[in-house]
Amino acid sequence: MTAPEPGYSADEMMTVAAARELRGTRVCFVGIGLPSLAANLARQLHQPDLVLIYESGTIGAKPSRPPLSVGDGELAETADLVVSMPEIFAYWLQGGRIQVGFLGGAQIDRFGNLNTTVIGPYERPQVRLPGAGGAPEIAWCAQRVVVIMRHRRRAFVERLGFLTTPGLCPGDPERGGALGKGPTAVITDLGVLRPDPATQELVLSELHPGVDPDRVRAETGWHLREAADLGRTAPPTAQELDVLRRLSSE
Amino acid sequence: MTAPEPGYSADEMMTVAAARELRGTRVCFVGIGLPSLAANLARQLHQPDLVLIYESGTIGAKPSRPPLSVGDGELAETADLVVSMPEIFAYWLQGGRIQVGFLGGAQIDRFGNLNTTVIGPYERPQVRLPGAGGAPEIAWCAQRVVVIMRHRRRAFVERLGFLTTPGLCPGDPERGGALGKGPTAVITDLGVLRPDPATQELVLSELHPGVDPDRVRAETGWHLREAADLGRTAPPTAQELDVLRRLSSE
Amino acid sequence: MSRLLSLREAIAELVHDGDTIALEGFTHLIPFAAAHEIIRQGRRHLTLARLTPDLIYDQMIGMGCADRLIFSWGGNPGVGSLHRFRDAVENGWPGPLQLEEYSHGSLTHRYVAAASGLPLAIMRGFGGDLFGHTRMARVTCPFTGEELLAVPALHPDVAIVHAQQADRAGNVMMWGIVGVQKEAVLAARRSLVTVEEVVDSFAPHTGGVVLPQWVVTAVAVVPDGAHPSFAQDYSQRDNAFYRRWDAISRERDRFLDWMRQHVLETPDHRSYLRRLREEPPADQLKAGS
Amino acid sequence: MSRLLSLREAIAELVHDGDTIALEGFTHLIPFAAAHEIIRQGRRHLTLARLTPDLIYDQMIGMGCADRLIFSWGGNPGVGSLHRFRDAVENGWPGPLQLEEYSHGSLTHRYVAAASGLPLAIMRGFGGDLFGHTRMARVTCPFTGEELLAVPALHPDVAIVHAQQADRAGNVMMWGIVGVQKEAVLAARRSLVTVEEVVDSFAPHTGGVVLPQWVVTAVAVVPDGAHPSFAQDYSQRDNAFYRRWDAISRERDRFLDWMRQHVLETPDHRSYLRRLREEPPADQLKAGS
Repeated sequence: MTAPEPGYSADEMMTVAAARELRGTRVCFVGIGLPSLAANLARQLHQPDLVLIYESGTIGAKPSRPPLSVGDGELAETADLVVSMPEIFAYWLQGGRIQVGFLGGAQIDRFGNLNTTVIGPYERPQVRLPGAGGAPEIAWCAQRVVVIMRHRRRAFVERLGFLTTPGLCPGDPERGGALGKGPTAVITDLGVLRPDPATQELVLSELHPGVDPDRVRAETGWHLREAADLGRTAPPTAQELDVLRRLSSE
Repeated sequence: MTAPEPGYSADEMMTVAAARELRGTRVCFVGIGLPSLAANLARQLHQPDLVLIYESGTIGAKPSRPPLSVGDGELAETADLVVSMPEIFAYWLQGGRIQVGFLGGAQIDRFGNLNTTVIGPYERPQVRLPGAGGAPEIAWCAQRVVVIMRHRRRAFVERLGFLTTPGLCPGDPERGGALGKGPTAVITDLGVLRPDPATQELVLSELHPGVDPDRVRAETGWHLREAADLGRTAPPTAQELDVLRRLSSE
Repeated sequence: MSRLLSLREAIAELVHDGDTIALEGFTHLIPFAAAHEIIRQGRRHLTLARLTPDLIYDQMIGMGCADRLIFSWGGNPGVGSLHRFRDAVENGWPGPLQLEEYSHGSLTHRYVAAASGLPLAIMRGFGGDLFGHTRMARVTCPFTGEELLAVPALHPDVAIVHAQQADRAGNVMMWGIVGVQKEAVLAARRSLVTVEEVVDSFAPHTGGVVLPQWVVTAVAVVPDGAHPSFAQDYSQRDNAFYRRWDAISRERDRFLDWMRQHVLETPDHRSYLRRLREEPPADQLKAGS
Repeated sequence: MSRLLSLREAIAELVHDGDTIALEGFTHLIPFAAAHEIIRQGRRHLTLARLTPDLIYDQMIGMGCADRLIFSWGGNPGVGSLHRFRDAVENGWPGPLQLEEYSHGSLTHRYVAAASGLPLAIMRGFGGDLFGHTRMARVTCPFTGEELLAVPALHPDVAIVHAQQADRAGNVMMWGIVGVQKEAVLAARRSLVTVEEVVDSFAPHTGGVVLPQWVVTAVAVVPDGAHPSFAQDYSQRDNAFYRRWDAISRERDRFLDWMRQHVLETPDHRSYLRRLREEPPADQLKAGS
């Protein structure tokens, strides 16, 4: 882990930025791992009534620490209700009740499409990744998507090895029938990418403190453009770091 | 009410005959009214493990007396489980788990089709009946159907005023895609009709004690044929009557 | 975030002339108090959706609230006809009533489709002569070639249901026979839940349905708000009233008298219940025979 | 009518070489004991269906039970890769493994279709590149013209799930996160439920699932039968074991050694648990880092 500024890590900056991205969100469908940590941070920091929904069927879970898996006991025990998986996908996600779908991924392209399936040929892959999970439905049905991923050249690619989960749809205002807008932010450990309103291409919209834009471009496999109003992320506050560290200590 | 024999009524004979028809049945989807009374009689007489399912979502209800409505509290309180209506129709009925669908009706024709919708033109009916309820699905998805109806000429008709619920399908061994065989018995207060295996037409298969076949023909609006082996229903036993009367007293 | 309102405020705010409304509850938990308040507030030109019109829509139809009925079984369970429903269909009184008619399975699937964000639901089924009097279509399975029945999603403007409890955060819980109430609420643009009481926390109930506060528009506390239907663990079904209704509703004048005395001239559900209970048992007995 | 069998009898009777079997349980209530018994009994040429192969199918794949996998997410939750799954896909060890791959939503819908007696289910969704590697089709809504995704029903020969309790009549109850277990059991031709214990009657649990005895083929009592997964109110998820598995499963030899010592050389689940718990914590700590 690199420490772009004294006092916090790049991963901590990423998680704090992702938590901030959830400001104003009421209902968030949370993938496991980084999304879960950031969503729980948001709930504890500034969104006490943020409703967290996990694909295991727990609605309104209030875990004291981010779970290792989406099925950890504390999620069910602290939830407002627990429903079956058919119900979580049909009534809650497809029903259009989710404002933010919060995803990670192994590979992302300039339009926010994600690959979590394979690197290399499908039939004989170099790397077999876990697969889709609920991400295609989350990306399709949530009103918007926030992606959180570490910024590495092997992950931010010109061309995906496999199209698992849909991103933005340049040239198709209907987005092929999807319910929501697709990814509105990709939060990384270096900065934040957002779609250019005109082209739908992800552009560098914010740089985290101390990060050189050349470094971001070097870690991005496509020619990364910058937003006209490229900004700087505010560094984590003491309170943000304090809550995050309490959450992630185990 | 007529009393074809001393000691019991025609309605009692009908209900007892219907209860006997459930012998060997494990799972019965029960309509309200006469079917519910007969199914509960069967459960108390000879089928203690008969599973009664009502369209209100109660599975394995064990009411001490037949309910006035399919939603009476005792059904839910005595059931093995209570599920939503979407679930009862999708997983339990359409899922092919019901051996006998037990129905009543206002009008029936020679192929066991039922009308519970209107008498007269649909837009300006002489008599507006309640409508379909769950009968079309029950008839379509249960492995077989038993109908219980009082035998009256205005009910056993040459031509239905409205086709609400499907019966037998002469000439179509696939029954248009239905899961089950359709009505295998129509139990009345005069006798029992069953489909002729060759023509699928309902024929008089049993006469209740003391009933003249001419009377049955007179109360049937189509030319009612007789089965080659036309039989006589055994009169209700003392035990059958005793349990039935305890069930129907209120 | 659900808001706690009085029933009067909730109906005034949520239900508008011309709306499509679904008051659901299958025999159990029928939101009668809310229907009475809609009648009191004189709503007109409603489309009423409900599996079983039951006495609740018989009353609304007879009082002239409805232009249209979406339903699947219109009877007085275990008793007989709904006379006001029949009078509207057979004689156009108090006004014409358009029907859009389904089976329980197909109408249930319309709510499921809407709750699921789908434009349609598919099922095995038999259209029969209903097929021409309703919104049904056929869909062919791309895997097996089988023909299936399709029905379109039904999105009411407002869903109204009765439940046993709300908690202080505005979450709602119902148990016992829960019918299609969850689906109706999730299918609707707005929703009102009348409840028996507000509690600190919910006890566990197998088969119970929890509606989180963020899918409910308003909650109103209305004890015994389902009468003559019931709320399991709170009240019994008033079977005698269901039988009495046959006589009360058979003739237009007696029906109108009864509705005036019991609904229009009572300010709220508590007064309605008090008036009902003050009636001499003899009258009830006679009427209930 | 469900029958109470020993786990050994139940697997011997219900699971045959070449069957399509679904061992479901989403993180919670995963039927590990049943999987171990299938491995002990040396079943071959199975098609394994499950949303999340998890450690349970990693073990079965590594032990050569499976020809084919129907799944939607194959990882060690919160830890990383499933090494035996990857070795089979990437290197064909111990034999080739055919994949039929879905998303959670689409595979869930396959069970729902089967439980519902339908040949297909429809959903909103995105096929993406999966579309070519799975059984999906498109269906057009006859009401709106929208294109929707369709998946075919999945009817396993056998569904195996773990639950907290059976009662003496053979009814089964589970609660907490219940995933797609009910649908898997209702979709399957035969079913086995392993349970923590047999009780006189079930306590109420909101969101709990009851399977009546007449839809279950066999029940086997296997306390802690979900380990390293868990049964809410009976056990905790053994997160340390999930982490240890990464090291145990990374190399073929160590994996085979571990499986031989813990599964093949133990006669039953009780012995498996005893052997696991006899291991020095130091070893667990080292392996779990």
